[in-house]
Amino acid sequence: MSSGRLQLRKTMDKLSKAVFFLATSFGIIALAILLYNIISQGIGWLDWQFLTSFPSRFPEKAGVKPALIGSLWVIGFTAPVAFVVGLGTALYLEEYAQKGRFSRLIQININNLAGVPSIVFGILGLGLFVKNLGLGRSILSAALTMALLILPIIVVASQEALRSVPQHLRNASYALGATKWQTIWRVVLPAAFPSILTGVILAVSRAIGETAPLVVVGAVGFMSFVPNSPFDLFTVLPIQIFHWTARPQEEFRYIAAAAIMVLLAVLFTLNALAVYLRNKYQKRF
Amino acid sequence: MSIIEVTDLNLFYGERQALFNVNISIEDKSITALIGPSGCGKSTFLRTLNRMNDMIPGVTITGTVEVAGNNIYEDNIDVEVLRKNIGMVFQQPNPFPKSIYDNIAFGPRLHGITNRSELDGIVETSLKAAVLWDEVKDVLKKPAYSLSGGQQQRLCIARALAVNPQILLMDEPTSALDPISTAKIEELLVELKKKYTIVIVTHNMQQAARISGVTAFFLNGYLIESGETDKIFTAPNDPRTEDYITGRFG
Amino acid sequence: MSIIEVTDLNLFYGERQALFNVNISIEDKSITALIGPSGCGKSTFLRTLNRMNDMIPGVTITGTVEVAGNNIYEDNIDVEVLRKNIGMVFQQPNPFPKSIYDNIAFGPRLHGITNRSELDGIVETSLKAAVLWDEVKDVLKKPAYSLSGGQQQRLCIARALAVNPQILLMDEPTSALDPISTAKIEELLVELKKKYTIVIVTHNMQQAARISGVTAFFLNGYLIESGETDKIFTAPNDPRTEDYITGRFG
Amino acid sequence: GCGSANKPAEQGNNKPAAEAPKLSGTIKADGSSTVGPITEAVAEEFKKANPGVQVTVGISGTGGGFKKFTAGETDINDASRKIKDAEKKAAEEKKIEYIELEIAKDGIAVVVNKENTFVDKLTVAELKKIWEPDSKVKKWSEVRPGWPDQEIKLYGPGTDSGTFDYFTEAINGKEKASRKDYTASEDDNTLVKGVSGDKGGLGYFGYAYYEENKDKLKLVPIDNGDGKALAPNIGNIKDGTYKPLSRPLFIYVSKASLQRPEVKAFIKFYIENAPKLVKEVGYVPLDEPKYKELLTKIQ
Amino acid sequence: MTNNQPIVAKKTKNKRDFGIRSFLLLCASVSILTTVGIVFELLFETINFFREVSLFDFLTDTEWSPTFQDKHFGILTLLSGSFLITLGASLVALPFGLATAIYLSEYAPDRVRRTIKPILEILAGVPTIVYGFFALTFVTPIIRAIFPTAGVFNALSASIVVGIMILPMVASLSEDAMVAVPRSLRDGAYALGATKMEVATKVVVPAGLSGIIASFVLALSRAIGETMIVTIAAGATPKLTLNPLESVQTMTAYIVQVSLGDIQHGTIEYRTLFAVGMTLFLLTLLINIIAQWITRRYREEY
Ligand SMILES: Nc1ncnc2c1ncn2[C@@H]1O[C@H](COP(=O)(O)OP(=O)(O)OP(=O)(O)O)[C@@H](O)[C@H]1O
Ligand SMILES: Nc1ncnc2c1ncn2[C@@H]1O[C@H](COP(=O)(O)OP(=O)(O)OP(=O)(O)O)[C@@H](O)[C@H]1O
Ligand SMILES: [Mg+2]
Ligand SMILES: [Mg+2]
Ligand SMILES: O=P([O-])([O-])[O-]
Repeated sequence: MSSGRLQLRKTMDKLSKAVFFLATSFGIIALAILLYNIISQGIGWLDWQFLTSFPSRFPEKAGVKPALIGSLWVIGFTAPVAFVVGLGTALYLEEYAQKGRFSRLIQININNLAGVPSIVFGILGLGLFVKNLGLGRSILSAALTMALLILPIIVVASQEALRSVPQHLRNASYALGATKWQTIWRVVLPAAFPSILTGVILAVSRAIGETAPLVVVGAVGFMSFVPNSPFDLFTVLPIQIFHWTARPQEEFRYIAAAAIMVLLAVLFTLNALAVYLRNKYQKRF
Repeated sequence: MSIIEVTDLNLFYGERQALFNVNISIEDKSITALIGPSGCGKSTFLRTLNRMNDMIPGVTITGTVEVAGNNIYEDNIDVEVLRKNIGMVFQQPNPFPKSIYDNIAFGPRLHGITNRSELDGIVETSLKAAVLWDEVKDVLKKPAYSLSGGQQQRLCIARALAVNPQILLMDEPTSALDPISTAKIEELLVELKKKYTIVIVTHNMQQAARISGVTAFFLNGYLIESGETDKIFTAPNDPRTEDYITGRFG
Repeated sequence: MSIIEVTDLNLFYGERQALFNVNISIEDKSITALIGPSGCGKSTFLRTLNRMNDMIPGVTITGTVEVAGNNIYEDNIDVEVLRKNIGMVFQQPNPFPKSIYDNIAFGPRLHGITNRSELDGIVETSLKAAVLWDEVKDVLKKPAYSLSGGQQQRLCIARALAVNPQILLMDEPTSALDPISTAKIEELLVELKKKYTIVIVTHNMQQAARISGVTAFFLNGYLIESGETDKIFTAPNDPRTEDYITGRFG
Repeated sequence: GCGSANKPAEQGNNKPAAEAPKLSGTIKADGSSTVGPITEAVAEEFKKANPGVQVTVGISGTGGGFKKFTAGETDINDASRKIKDAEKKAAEEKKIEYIELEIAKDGIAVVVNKENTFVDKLTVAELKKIWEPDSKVKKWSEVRPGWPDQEIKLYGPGTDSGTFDYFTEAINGKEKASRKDYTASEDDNTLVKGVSGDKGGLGYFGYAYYEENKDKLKLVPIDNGDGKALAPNIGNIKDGTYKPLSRPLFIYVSKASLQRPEVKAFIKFYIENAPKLVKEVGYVPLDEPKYKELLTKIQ
Repeated sequence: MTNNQPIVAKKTKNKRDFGIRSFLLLCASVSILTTVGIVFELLFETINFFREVSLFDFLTDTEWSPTFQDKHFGILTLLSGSFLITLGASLVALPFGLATAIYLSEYAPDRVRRTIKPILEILAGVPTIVYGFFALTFVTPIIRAIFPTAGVFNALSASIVVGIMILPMVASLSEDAMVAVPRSLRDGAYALGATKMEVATKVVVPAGLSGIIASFVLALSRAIGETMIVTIAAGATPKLTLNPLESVQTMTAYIVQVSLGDIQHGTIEYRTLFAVGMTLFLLTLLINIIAQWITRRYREEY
């Protein structure tokens, strides 16, 4: 145990802190550059008129109203459905199911669905919700499709969260005569809640930025009215952004940037509540 | 009258047998001490009495455990009622990551008590019974994790008392406590004995001698012998019991 | 010769003061027992000796702790070296989620030992020293969590011994152990005292009396008195010490 | 010209406005992403005059659009090519009758890097030599003797786009017959980036994308074999003299839908305003008389 | 305070617990039904596809050109693209994500952690098309400055940016797994003289491994499924290559291209989309089965 080795360990320790910090900065810097790019292009175009207008062939008159409202509609259905089904699946697998073939089958399924490209979910949504269930090319079809798409993220994150709740906490609850569900509801879920929320944040983030499956399910590219029921036709922000960036005129790229700012603002607002709750509930054992 | 009657109990962790053919009957309104070297199966046995072993995957059990005349391993037994009436304090303190107050109120709330002043009363009574009230009465809203180890253990005792059980299983409840708190808990147990049946695992021979009416000695998964505490400590039947008890002072 | 010299030590958890003006000097190659009621600051004090309190956010410290003549709270102190040389066993067993073998080998590996047979040797010696070898020698590759509570605690003692420290801090190391294991650990400590300095928190008065040369009594964050164990147990200076010690039997 | 193109648009604006309260309902258009912007522009203007009518424009590509159109899901299909036989059959099976309206023209621009000084024009034969399926051309010198020994880097649209189909048909003589080792991208703006970033670059895409990026690209005049090399512009795309790389854009309207007053009003409005709106979104309108013909076609 | 209820009671039929259990089972079945649905949607046209194209050609041809007149159906080309992108993305996201997680859970003060984590999570919500242009206009020029042979469209740029996109998934979920590691374990290691880095890498990471691996699997799945970034930054050029400086196409990018493009339904080109989708599906299934098998082995051995 030479002091040389100790010196090395100390140096490694110092170095590692720097390395870990730099790695963290990598993500932050990437985000900063991205945001700078977006904001510097879009900021001049983002105003109240932009939020409240319909799309137009004139960039200065164009707005994101139907896309913004469409996105809110879709996510408003997607998030709760995916949350309930995802958490339910995780609870079943971690707390109820026997660790046997059946739960392994579900597990493989979930991991596998995580890797299925989003467009294939679109094809499924088209066949299942639009055609077979007769929901049509509607907000509801889109939301359910999206819910299936983000389900694996929520399930996997929730499973890990449930798994990390120490067994002795469950024991304490059972010993007081709690039923399984009482134990889950009052002890396990509160302790697992922060990490479950991380899954929700990541999943909702994904849902709100997706384009391809919604195109297949039937989001339109242009509409000059706003949907006002879950059975209406709709469009969403990413599709609007996609179409604007494909236009030849440069100005459309700027309003696309402005629309991206709107999308990120929506995302961050939606996440804020989850982040707040996560910070509130997070405890170290 | 015996309230717990264990017959031919065997327990396996997967392939590995941890309890061998245990037979014991436990008197109502008494304190029974379980003693024996580390790893001999005391905690395992204790957990069979309120079916906490159900929680451990791979555990299989043969034989019967009758509580108040019913075999608790029968299929149609309501384990929640069983566990509510058989309180348990674990070897290691395991408070919930909640406030001190919410830890105690947890059980009563489970069983339907929501009235605030009633809860307040239960919290106070239970904390006083576990000799913790004075230390925490001003910080009831603080997280239970900021308590010292011994305080956490007393909190867990208070939590078990708060649901008002009829039988109390305690796995070395005072091993993390100082003598004064220990003495107070012992006093409490002696007091509780009037109404409740208590089964306690302890490594502390004096404790067993001081408070228990019956002592059971475990070794390698076998119940070597059980009987009146006085007798076990002075004239045990089995030489191994004698070895163990005197080993302490040897 | 004193190896640890604590002067005017105050410790705060955030706003709340947990140690008040503690002054004590601890002899080299001796066993010092820390006693006192639950929550009085024994664990807190113990952790100040190897700066484990650094890990808890919001802890502030005033005063000095000198180990072998150096104030360990100075900026340029190498805490890793300090902690390697000052082993610690905690109040609750905390094995790593690794195999038994890897738990023991963890420390030696940290400090550069990679040779397999050398590690094997250390693992065996340490487990033997902690009176655990016979029970686990065939299952060294099994997860440490499958051990009973007492076995886990002995594993943690073995783990601390494996890095060959000069000072050992022990926080109620035997509170989860049965009398036989306890007696063996005590023997071990008496043996170790020849080479090492040991500071031990205990709730067991007899244990303090049996093994320690010096006993220090804490109350509400104050070091009430410290001195030769015989004296503390027979003729303490402070009435509160007397109350506490006799309270045990009162 | 511009002035006259505005006139019908204004008429179109005013007249339905008076009738507006009568019209309501939803009109669904879908199809080509090339034509989509025109239909969107029309829908935008139409809405001002007829707030009661809701128009949606989907952009699932010409083929995707026809799939919905021939299943009776949409009223109008935007198309950057003519309907194909299989699609006709599908429509027949579902008893969907339709009319085809050519509403604009689009040119395909061939461009090279701004720093390319030697390319003055390309003949159709040379383009074919570069792009034909088994083409081995790797260097500019292999295209025309005297050009430098510089590597040629090819950029083109994704193989499922109308532009690709049209270009391969026009240059290589058969739809989708093309060399494969070129750099393809789905997005024309991305192709602009490619050619403008690559000294040896050569690419083709919609004329509008050249218009908007004039400063970054060099337009290549195309020699149709008659010795006259023409660089595309509004004029020669419109009158068809920019050959062979100008293509027609269509909308298909379901006859059944056309029975609905709001659809009829919309299509009428579409044709009347096309001259102005087509230009505004970057394409080339047809000659005035052609639109007159279309108007009679929907009566 | 006496309790005179019978200690042992017969189970009453607990309808609520049964209801909850059934509901949760229903939730869990959704994933199976989804899979069945996907297979069902893909299977029919996949069979039609293989009526026209032999499996042998599909697996051995080195060219992929269903949308050209001269058609080839060598899936290896798209596979190599998917492989390059996923590999590249994991080389970015796994080390950086894990290091970020370690920094946040072990080094960063609580306030910093609470701020940085949600900020990083924004990265997960940036629309992929934005990433695509970011790759093309920001990352690609840097790559071309370093490697002059790199094309305007190249796999490297796309995979780096895909890596950035999935980074928060690794970082956030791994961080959660590490935070859940009990403090007593850290204390145990510190008391043996471990440095912070050693505690992080030798105790915390192994203890949180199951969560960390789960985050890796999710992130890589997302990388495999990513389309838009690849479409924009790596071009749409199927090429059998392992050179990251070349333009490639992935399976998923191809699927999007075809399903959103001007392809006639019912043609062989159209059917490729289902064959590719099915291939990808089976491939990820295979990987998952292997992964599950490995983790099970690993967990048992400990
Ligand atoms: N992390 C912490 N944050 C705040 N207060 C704490 C923390 N740890 C301990 N305390 C408080 O400091 C006091 C001393 O605690 P300590 O753990 O040192 O007691 P102890 O003498 O070891 O008791 P025991 O015998 O029960 O282990 C107690 O009142 C306790 O509640
Ligand atoms: N979950 C488990 N899986 C496998 N073996 C176990 C498990 N729990 C305990 N054991 C084993 O069963 C035996 C009895 O363990 P138990 O915890 O009952 O001992 P104990 O008498 O309570 O010891 P201690 O006094 O140390 O707490 C031990 O050998 C232990 O290793
Ligand atoms: Mg035990
Ligand atoms: Mg303590
Ligand atoms: O979208 P297109 O059919 O015009 O390529």
